[in-house]
Parts: sequence; structure tokens; C-alpha cells
Amino acid sequence: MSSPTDSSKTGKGRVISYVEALQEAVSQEMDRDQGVFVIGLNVDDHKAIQGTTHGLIDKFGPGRVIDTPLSEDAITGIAIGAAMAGMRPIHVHIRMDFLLLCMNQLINMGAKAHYMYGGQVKVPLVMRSIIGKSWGQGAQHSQGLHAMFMHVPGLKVVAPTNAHDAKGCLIAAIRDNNPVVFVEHRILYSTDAPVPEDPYTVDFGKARVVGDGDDITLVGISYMLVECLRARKLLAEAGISAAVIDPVSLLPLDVDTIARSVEQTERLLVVDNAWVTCGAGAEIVAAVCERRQGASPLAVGRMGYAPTTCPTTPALEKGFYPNAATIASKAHSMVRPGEPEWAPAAEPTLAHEAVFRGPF
Amino acid sequence: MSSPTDSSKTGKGRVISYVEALQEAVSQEMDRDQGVFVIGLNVDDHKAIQGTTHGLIDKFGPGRVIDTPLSEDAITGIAIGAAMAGMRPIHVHIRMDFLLLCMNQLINMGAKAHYMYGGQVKVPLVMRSIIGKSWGQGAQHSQGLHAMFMHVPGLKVVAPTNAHDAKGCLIAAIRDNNPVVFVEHRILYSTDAPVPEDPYTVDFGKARVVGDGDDITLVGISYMLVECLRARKLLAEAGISAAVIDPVSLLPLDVDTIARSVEQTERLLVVDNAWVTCGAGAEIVAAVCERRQGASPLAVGRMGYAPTTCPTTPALEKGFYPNAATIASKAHSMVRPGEPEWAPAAEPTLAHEAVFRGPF
Amino acid sequence: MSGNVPVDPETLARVYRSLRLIRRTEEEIARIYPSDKIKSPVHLSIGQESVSVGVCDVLDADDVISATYRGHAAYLAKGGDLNRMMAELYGKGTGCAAGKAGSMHLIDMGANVLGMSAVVGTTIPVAAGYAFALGREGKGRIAASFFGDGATEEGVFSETLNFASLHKLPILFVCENNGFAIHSPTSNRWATERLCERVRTYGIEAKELPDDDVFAIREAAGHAAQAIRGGSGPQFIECKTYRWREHVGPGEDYDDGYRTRDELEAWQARDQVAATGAMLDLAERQAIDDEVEGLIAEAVDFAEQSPWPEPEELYSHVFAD
Amino acid sequence: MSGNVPVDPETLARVYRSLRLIRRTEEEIARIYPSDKIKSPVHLSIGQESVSVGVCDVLDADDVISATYRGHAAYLAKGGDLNRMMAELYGKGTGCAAGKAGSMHLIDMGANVLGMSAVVGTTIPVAAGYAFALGREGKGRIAASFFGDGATEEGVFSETLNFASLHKLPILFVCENNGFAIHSPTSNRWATERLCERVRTYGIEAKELPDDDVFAIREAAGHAAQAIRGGSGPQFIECKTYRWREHVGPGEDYDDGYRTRDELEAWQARDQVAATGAMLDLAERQAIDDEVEGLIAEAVDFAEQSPWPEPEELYSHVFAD
Ligand SMILES: Cc1ncc(C[n+]2csc(CCOP(=O)(O)OP(=O)(O)O)c2C)c(N)n1
Ligand SMILES: Cc1ncc(C[n+]2csc(CCOP(=O)(O)OP(=O)(O)O)c2C)c(N)n1
Ligand SMILES: [Mg+2]
Ligand SMILES: [Mg+2]
Repeated sequence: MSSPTDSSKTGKGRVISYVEALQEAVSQEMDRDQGVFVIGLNVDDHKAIQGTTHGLIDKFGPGRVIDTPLSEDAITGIAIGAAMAGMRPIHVHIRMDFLLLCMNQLINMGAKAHYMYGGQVKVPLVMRSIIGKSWGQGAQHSQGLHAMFMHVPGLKVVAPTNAHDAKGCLIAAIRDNNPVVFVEHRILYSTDAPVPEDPYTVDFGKARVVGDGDDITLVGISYMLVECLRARKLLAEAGISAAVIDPVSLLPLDVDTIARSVEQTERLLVVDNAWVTCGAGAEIVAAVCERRQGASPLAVGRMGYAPTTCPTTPALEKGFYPNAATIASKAHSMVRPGEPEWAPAAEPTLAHEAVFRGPF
Repeated sequence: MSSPTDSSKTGKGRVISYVEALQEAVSQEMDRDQGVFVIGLNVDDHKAIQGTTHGLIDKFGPGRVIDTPLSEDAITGIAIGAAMAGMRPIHVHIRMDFLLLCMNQLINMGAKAHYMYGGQVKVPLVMRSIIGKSWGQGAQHSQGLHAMFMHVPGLKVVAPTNAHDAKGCLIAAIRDNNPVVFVEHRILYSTDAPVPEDPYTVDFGKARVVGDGDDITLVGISYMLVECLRARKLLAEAGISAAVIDPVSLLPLDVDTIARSVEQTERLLVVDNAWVTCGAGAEIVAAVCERRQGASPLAVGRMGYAPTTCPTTPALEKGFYPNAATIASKAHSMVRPGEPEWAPAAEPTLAHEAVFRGPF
Repeated sequence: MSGNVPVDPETLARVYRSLRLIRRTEEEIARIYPSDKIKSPVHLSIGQESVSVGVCDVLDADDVISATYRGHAAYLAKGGDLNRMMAELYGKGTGCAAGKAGSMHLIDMGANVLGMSAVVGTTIPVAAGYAFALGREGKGRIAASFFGDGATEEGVFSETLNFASLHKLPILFVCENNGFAIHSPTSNRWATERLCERVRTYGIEAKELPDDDVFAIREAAGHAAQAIRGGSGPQFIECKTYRWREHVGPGEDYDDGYRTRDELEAWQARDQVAATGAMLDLAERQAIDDEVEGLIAEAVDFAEQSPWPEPEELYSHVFAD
Repeated sequence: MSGNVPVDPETLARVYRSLRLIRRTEEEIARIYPSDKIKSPVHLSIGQESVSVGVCDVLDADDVISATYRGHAAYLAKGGDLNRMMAELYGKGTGCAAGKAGSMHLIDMGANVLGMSAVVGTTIPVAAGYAFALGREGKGRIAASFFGDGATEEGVFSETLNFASLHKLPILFVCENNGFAIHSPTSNRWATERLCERVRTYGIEAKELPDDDVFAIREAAGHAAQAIRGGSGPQFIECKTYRWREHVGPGEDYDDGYRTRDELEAWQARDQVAATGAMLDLAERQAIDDEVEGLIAEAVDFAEQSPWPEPEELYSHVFAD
């Protein structure tokens, strides 16, 4: 599968941002299906969830683009009920942290309804949620909680890393007859990619190899894919060839594609945009190891948020997140375990700092 | 460290049940410290949370044994506030599933307060929560959600599997200055063990080797430890020697003890009382693999709940949970991968059925 | 109930039949229970039947209800399939949820009975969401949501009232106030008894019924349903009622110290099944009773004869196609 | 405010000083903000100061407050350390939370300012829990919890009111109703405006103040605090007020279409900082203004000169000993 960020391969000319891709996906699906509606705090205002719901209120009106009270749990339940009745709600959360207010509805009802009721109802619900980062987002505006949702049967979880997949995954999520936790990352919003104008879906459960390599397999989740791609360049300078994989969909998870790459590299480093313990990286490492059953030696590693709460000050926050330099350094230590530690110069500006400035 | 279930080693004569051990721990700590109080729905009634709060209302009165409205999120916040003021609340949930109603307070406030406020406050809070099983508990009364809590820095998670550790861990949890998610399993309640009368603590972060073995290391979490011990007997009949480890504390997690055993067995099977994806088993497998860095071939496996919602009918529920026979069979396939599948006869009565009958 | 019948004979017969069917079904469940054939926690509605019956009697077949783990009454009152309910309690593959629900999560979408839930309060917003869709549909269908006094303490209840009123959702909220959450009396849980007054502050009309008189409930529900169909938005009814059996399980628990048999007897003296039955002439009543016994016997037989689900069914319905 | 001063000169001076300190501190934050030295989302209270000041003026030093991410005003009104607040906004190691909190999670336990939170509504039950402990302590200390109109929509608000009233917790709930949650007007979020009436149904006395008059707020808070100390249990005040700046950030947003400058001007005409200042004689006012400027300059200087936290501080405070 080709990288959608490589426009020469896709042959598609139009380049739009992640924000525009999300907006377009929803707008097209709302055109297609009267049952699709958007619900969430401030989805109808001039900021339009950082542009991702731009213009929808004018086009579809307040009956289908619904501002809400601050009542995450009830709104989730209401969305679930509407979904059971055949509608297709898209519930928007400006921070993923706020999903912690609706875990009861999402997990005790949404994830279980189809099964618990013996197939009598379906819950085609999309939970859009944005991971925040930097500019003092801190403890309660920065969490990537996708592992919690991967843990629960009945939920699907996708985390597209570019505008192309954002549009295709969102359309697929809207058409899916199950609750889908849709993980967006604030820092990816301004990134561009070639995106076809016509509606299309990106299938869940298919990972993308976005860079080939022989020495180590890097799996980058959500925004960390970007840092992995940058790490790959740094590693190339050191003569190390890293494969980079974007899982795109976390549940279902395409272990095959990852395992195939690891077969070649015999080294696996998963970099998550979340905490490590019981995280998506633990799952990927364990799943790959289970498959191989010690066929040959395998070096594995996980990176992610520091095992701390997220601090607000940039002085500490920079140690909280992996970045291209720390990823490259870790990969180097795995490929050349005997050699002294290698710390490539951190880039003067971190990727996200180039494109993002407060207030948020 | 000796197994606390082996009374000849502990030399303590008194044998009490898990229920009694929990009750005694709380009673003794309430005697010791005026700041300790119990709060939760029905903690004061004649059923006394299946006996675990028996007599506390008579001894300490309604000021310290507090029945509540059904308001899990607010009660958690109230417990957090009281804890910040120096009290030591024990918040009781008759099913772990109900923690999904208070994720916001527990994770966005409880887990983060000490860090986010730069150490100015502490949150010595115990969240007692009971995992249900069988007799039609089904989708919403059977979840083991400990992985979600292990994922979040700032929370400790313990899951004692016998009366001795139940008492010692609960006293340690009450005295701990951090929020501790205390995972109990309904089916363990009637099990007995020698338990010292005087108050004592069981340290977090220390696993117990509860059975030695050379061929494979079984790690059993919560109730699954019991099934692992039974599997060990079945395996012995087939000439396979299995080490069995009880992590006791899931966060902090004693990876050392597990890795040490795996060093010898080169096979690791983690059996969890929860779903597998991003679960405690993923963490243990990944952590052990990270440590070994492919030093020698390692066979790994995970078992846990089926990747489904929990059904109520016994006809399906029996496939939902691992048991001694399925664990032994899986271990056998890991130890003797070439041989045909071995399915030891499932015991006529499953362990829990011998001791538990509805209604609950 | 004073002897003079407040409704037409057909309604009386229908109401009695529904009350009787629920009462006898649950008594039969209680009788069978000690055999361990029903391996499901059962929360019996015995004594509380009139709330479900009074409300459901004014609903149309295509109106929708939602209820709780104490849901046998609502399920049957709305016309849910008895055979499939009994089979579900037995854990059989022919159950309304193919054995995956047990007593606590009954559902019958064919009868517009939304799925119930074992987590208190969770079905309230779900019913409101369904009502939201019904409103959009514009065919005049409405939803009714049953829940206990305990459920009103959950934050999601307040959140739902606010949203439902704000968007004028076609929903009837019905609080079955039996005075207890498990064994905890409302005095341990409610700052005041002013529930209806509170509901009114959301702009929702609320009616408090002092007891379980089935015709009073029916009348209140009828007015409420009519108003909702006329576009009033949500309406609310609080019915005082009493749970005769233990919270969960088939037995009584008047020796456990949290309530007295005197309390029970006051309610039993006005038993709605007996009272409505007494309004019928003997022959008609006997015919209904016989029919009910026949249905129950058939349902038990259906449940007993039905096969267990196949083991591979464990893996079906995790995801919808 | 009509010229005749409703309070003694000392109180007037104290209230003005507090209002002025908050206003000027936030204006200074807004001035510095474009320099990117404050890399923290700032939710300014400019225009809303009188709620915090009016309430905190009647609290004792050992009373406790809790507030929200829009918390500069409450923090300062309660006597939180200005230097450490400014350093916190700058992300410095000398900040009140050592750089881990930023503007949204200010805390100063020395001044009995409980930690604030960026998740709406979360501090309400926490404050109630602190009040629970104060009640047990029995020294007559009380807690005050500030929150916005949006927070009252969260279920946890209703849950907390019920529990607080049931257990007669010594807490004053203060709703700062500025009419918006981000850009969403209450009309998009509230079924009705009958908030105080609703609160009363929990058995909690509730007073609705039509505007932000600092002395009216102070008086209402004084009565409420006295009642709480006398054992009344919780009390509630809803203050109508207005946010002059954008929801987050230093600027204005009257061109964004969701509200008009006319609305602002009506509130500005009765600006409480100016109004209280005008009641003072010029010299006294000047002295206060000078003192305030000095404090702010010192705080900015303190923040700028302070060192960053050491990198290893990332790992401190995950767990308490
Ligand atoms: C959220 C939640 N908390 C606690 C429980 C445990 N529980 C089961 S039934 C029940 C009582 C609920 O009382 P009420 O709503 O009045 O309904 P009733 O049982 O009286 O019909 C409780 C507390 C639960 N199932 N869900
Ligand atoms: C639980 C939650 N939901 C949504 C948000 C996003 N959010 C941040 S501030 C805010 C507005 C809250 O309004 P209000 O309580 O009136 O306080 P104000 O900002 O007006 O002072 C919202 C919705 C949040 N922080 N927390
Ligand atoms: Mg009740
Ligand atoms: Mg507001």
C-alpha cells in the first residue's frame, strides 16, 4: 500500500489540510444520508472545532448540527439512543480527556448493546476526540486514551495521521454500524496531503508501510508517526535503515503487516502518543511476540508519554514526549546495542512548534 | 517469598476468609486512625457488601460508615476532596463496572492532583471494587478494568488473590498517600487463608512465586491465579512443571520476579481476569520481552476474557473465561509445540461453582 | 378502588390481564428459581406492576419504552414476547437476546421494548436519544422511560432532563419510586422529597402520584402522552409504589431489619391485581386467569425445551456488519 | 452604585484593592501574552472580578475556596501568592505548582486556595469533600466553590448539591453566570433560567443576583457564610456577570458574531473596579494603585528571573510518599 502523503504515487493533485479533510468528510456524508448529524459543545460556533465543522451549521441548520449543554454522559447516551433508532450521530469532543466523563455510556452501553441485546440493535456512533499538546495543555488536555477503548470489545478505534486517511477513515467510521472512537491529534490539523474530492473510505484493520527499511521497524501511533518519519531520516544519516509503519486503525489492528516487517528487521520499536503501560505499544509488542513464538531473537522497545502526568511548562513538557531525536537514539541503541549512546541533535524547532502557537 | 496460603510456612494458625480479612483490615484501620472512613452505596446495610463491611456501622456509626446516593462521580470527587483535607476515604463499589461512572474524577482529578498541583496536596483514597462472575452477571457486572487504571500514572492498582494478601494490601492501601484501585474478585470471597490478627501490610510491587517450575511460567491475575494453580496440577500429571506467579500488585508491577522465572523456563503465559487487548498481560509480556532483548528464544502467550462482551447464559459464559483445563492445554502447546493438542478433562465442577450460588 | 369502575369494560379486562400476567409470571419465576434452572439475578416487580401497566396501556404499539434490570413488568406490559423472555432467563438460544442478556437486559424491538440495563440510570439518556429520533421521524411516536427513585440521583438523569426539555423531545419519564435503592431508603439518599418540583424547574410538567392505583397512573400517563403528541416536549410522572420481594432474588426479606411487614401489608391491602380482578365478573376473570396460566405454562415449556446456544455463538454479535 | 458608600472605609479600600489587583494583573498578563513568554492558555476574569472579591472578602483566612481554569480572580481574591502565580504562568520552577499547572490549575494551599481544574465542573465535588472534612473538624471553617454557568449542566453538579444538602456540608456554592460556555449562550444549553429555584428543591437556600455589584455580592455572601457557620448546610449564590475578553486568550472577540459590543458596554458602564475606585478619595486610591503596580511589577520580575524547573522534575510528584 502506498503512502498517501506521497502525491506522486497517488496521482491526485488536490492538496488539503487535515482540518479540511474532516470537514469535507462530514459534509459529504451529511449530504448523502439524512440520518447523519453532528452533536457536541460548540460545533456550531465561529471557531467550528478548529475549523473541522466549518460551514455545517449554515448548510444543514441547527437541527443537524447541534450545540449542547456540558453533559457528556447524557449526550453520549442520547447519541447511542438515536443510533439505535437508525441515525448516525457524530459526537464531537474538543479534547479526548473529556471522554472520561462518558465512559459509562460509551463502554457499558455503546460498546455492549449489539452483543448484550443479541443483535437486536446496532450503534453506529462516531466519537470524534482530539488529543491536545503543548502550549500549556497540561494534565487534563493532553491525554491519548485510545488504549482504554482498544481494551473493550465492541468498540473500534482509529487514529489517522494524515488528511487522506482522516477523510477516508471518518467516512468509514460514519458508515460503520458500530461505535468508533475517532482519535485526532491537534498538531496534525494543519498538515496537508493529497485528498480526493469524491467520498471514499479507508478500510479499518489495514496498516500502511510508510517507509521501507531493513534494520528496525518503527510503528508510530497518531502524531508520533510524524516523529518516527523524522527519526527515520536521522537514522539514515547514521546508516541505519528504518521501516516505518502507520497502523491507522488500532482496533481492528493489522498485526500481519507489522509482523511481516519485523520478520525482516528483527527489531520492533513502537512509539505511541499515549502512556506506555498497558498501552497500544504493549499490545503490538505482545501480539508480535505471540506470533513469532521466539522463532528468532527479537529486540523490542516501547516509547510514549513519560510515566508521569503531563506538566504544563515547556521546560518539563519536552521530556514528556518522544521526539525524532529520542526515537532515533533509542532505535540506534537497539540496532547497535554495543555502541555508545547516540543522541542526534534535536531539531531546533520541534515539528509542532513550527505550526502551532497559542492561545489554543 | 513464601506463599501465604501455605500455613506451615507462615506458622500462623488462624484461618479466616477473604471477606473477613477485608472487614478486619478496615475495622483495625478505623480504630487506628480517625480519618479513615467508608463511603459507598449500601455499606451500612445488613448485607454489608457481602460481609466485607460487617459490623462497621455498629462500631463506628453513620458518621464514618456512610451510605450514599447513586452518584458515583460526585462521591468520588467528595472522597478526593476529603482526602486532600487529610482524611482517608475508602470508597466501595459493589461492581468494578461502576467505576466507569467516576472515571473523570478518578483519572482527571484523583490520579493527577499530587502532580498537577506540584505536590501541594495528596490523595490518600482507596477505591474498593469487586469483579463479578457467573450466575448471569453478564455484560455489565463482570468487567475487570484494572488495565485502564494501570495505564494512568498516579494510580496504584492491587489485586490480592487470598485472604492474607487481602488484609495486608488493604491496610497498605489505606495507609498509602495515593489513590489505590483495590481489585477484589467475588469468587475469592469465600476462600480461606491463615491471616495474622495484628495489623500488617503487604508491600506493593512485590510478586509472589506461589509454585516453582522449570518448563513454563504462569502468571495469574486476580481470580485467574486460582485457575493457574489448578492448571499446574493438571500439567504435573502430564509431566510438565509450571511455575506460578501472583503479581499481587499490578502497579507498581514486579517485573523482576517474573523475568527471573522466565529466565529459567523460557516460556511465559499470562492469564488475566480481564480482556487481553492492551491488558495487564500485554504489559507483562512486553515488559519481559523488553528486558530480555531477544537474549534467547522466548515463547509467550496471553489468555483472558474472550474478545467479546460477557454473555449471561452459562452455555456461552464458560467459553468466555479461561479455566484450569484451557490454561493447561495452552501451556502444554507452548511447552510441546510439536505434539497434538492436549485437552485435559475439565473438572466436573468449576472452582467457583463449588462455592457460589445465586441470587447474588 | 371503591367498587365503581373508572374505565370501560374492555380497558378493565386488558389492564387486569396485563397485571395478572406479570404477577403470575414473576411468581412462577420465583417458584422455579430454587431449581437453579434460571441462573440469572432476578429483580422482581411483584407489587409494582401497576406502574408499567398503567403507562403502557396508553401507549401505541409503535411507541417505544425503556426500563431497567427490574424490567419484567415493563417488558410484558408493552407486549414483549413471553416465550422469548422466559427462554432468556433460562439462558437458552431462543431467548430474546439469544441467551446473552438474562433477566437484566431484556429487549424486544419487535414490540418496541428497548434494551434494559443493569447499570442504574443508563437507559434514561438512551431513551431520550431514541425519542430524539422519533421526533425527527415526525410520525407522532413517543418514548416512555421507566426508572427507579435511585436512578434520579445519577447526574445523567439531570443532564437528560435538561436536554430533553431544551429540545422538546417526545418522551415520558416515569419514576417508579419504591422508596429503596437495594436496602437504602430515600432518606439516606435524597436531600428532600421535592423531586417533581425540581423536574418542573426544567420546564417539564410533573405529576406526583401518591400510590400505585393503576387507573390513576393510566389517567396521568394518558394526559401526559397526549400532551407529548401535541408537542409539549417531555412530561414526568412519579409513582409511589412498593417492592414486595427482596431487591434481587425470589424471596421476601422482612426479617432483615431494613423494613417491616406492616409496611408491606398496607400496600398489599390495595393490591392492584386483586383490586382490578375484583371489578370483573367471575367468569371473565376466570377466563383471563386461565389464559394467563396457559401462556405461562407454554413459556416455561418453551424455555425448558429450547436448546442452549451453540458455543460458537459466544463470538457472534461483537460487531455489527 | 449611587455615590453613597455601603461599607466602612477599610472594607471599601480592601475591596477596591482586591478588584484593582486582579484587573491590573490580568491586563498585564494580556499585555505580556503576545511575547509568548506565557505559554499557557489564559482564561481571563476581566469584568468578572467582583464575584470572587465580593465572596472572598467575607471569608476567613482559614476558609477554603475552589475555582476553575478561569481562576486568577479567585486565587488572588483569596490571597494566593501573586509572585508564584505569575511564575506558574511563565512555567518556572518557582511557580505555585512548580511549573506543572500553568494558568488552568492554580493552587495555593497556604492561602487555602484548592487546586483548580481545566475540566469543567470537576472541582465542585472536590470542594464539597473538603467541606465534609471541615465539618468533621468542627472548627467552623467553611468552603466556597466558584464555577460557571456551564458547570451547572454537568451531572456531577446535581449529584453534589444533593449530597451536600443531605449531609449539611459547610459549603457556599457560587455560580458565576456570564451567559456563555465558550461561545455557546445559555439559551443553547439551559431548558430554563430557573437555576436558583432548582437548587432550592434540594433544600439549599439560593440567592440570584441580577448583576455584578460587588457590595451586593459581598452582602449575600456574608449572610450565606454566617448561615453556614450556624449549621444551615450549603448555601447557593448565582451572580450574573460578564466576560469582557475572549473565552481563552488575551484579546476581545466582539467581531466574531456571537455577541455584540453593545452588550459589553452596558456592563462596562457599571465597571466595579472603576465604581469602587470612584468612592475612594484620590490620594488613597493612588496609594493603592501604586502598591498594586509595584506588586505586579515585582511578580513579573520574579517570574522572569526565576529559573526553569530542572528536567528531572518531570518525574517528581507522580506518587506521594
Ligand atoms: C450505577 C450503578 N450503581 C450502583 C448499582 C448497584 N445497584 C443495583 S440496583 C440498585 C438500586 C437502584 O435503586 P432504584 O433506582 O430505586 O431502583 P429499584 O431497584 O428500587 O427498582 C443499585 C444501587 C448499579 N447497578 N448501577
Ligand atoms: C467537561 C468539559 N467539557 C468541555 C470542556 C471545554 N470547555 C472549556 S471551558 C468551557 C466553558 C464552560 O463554561 P462555564 O462553566 O460557563 O465557564 P466560563 O468559561 O464561562 O467561565 C468548555 C465547554 C471542558 N473543559 N470540560
Ligand atoms: Mg427504588
Ligand atoms: Mg459561563
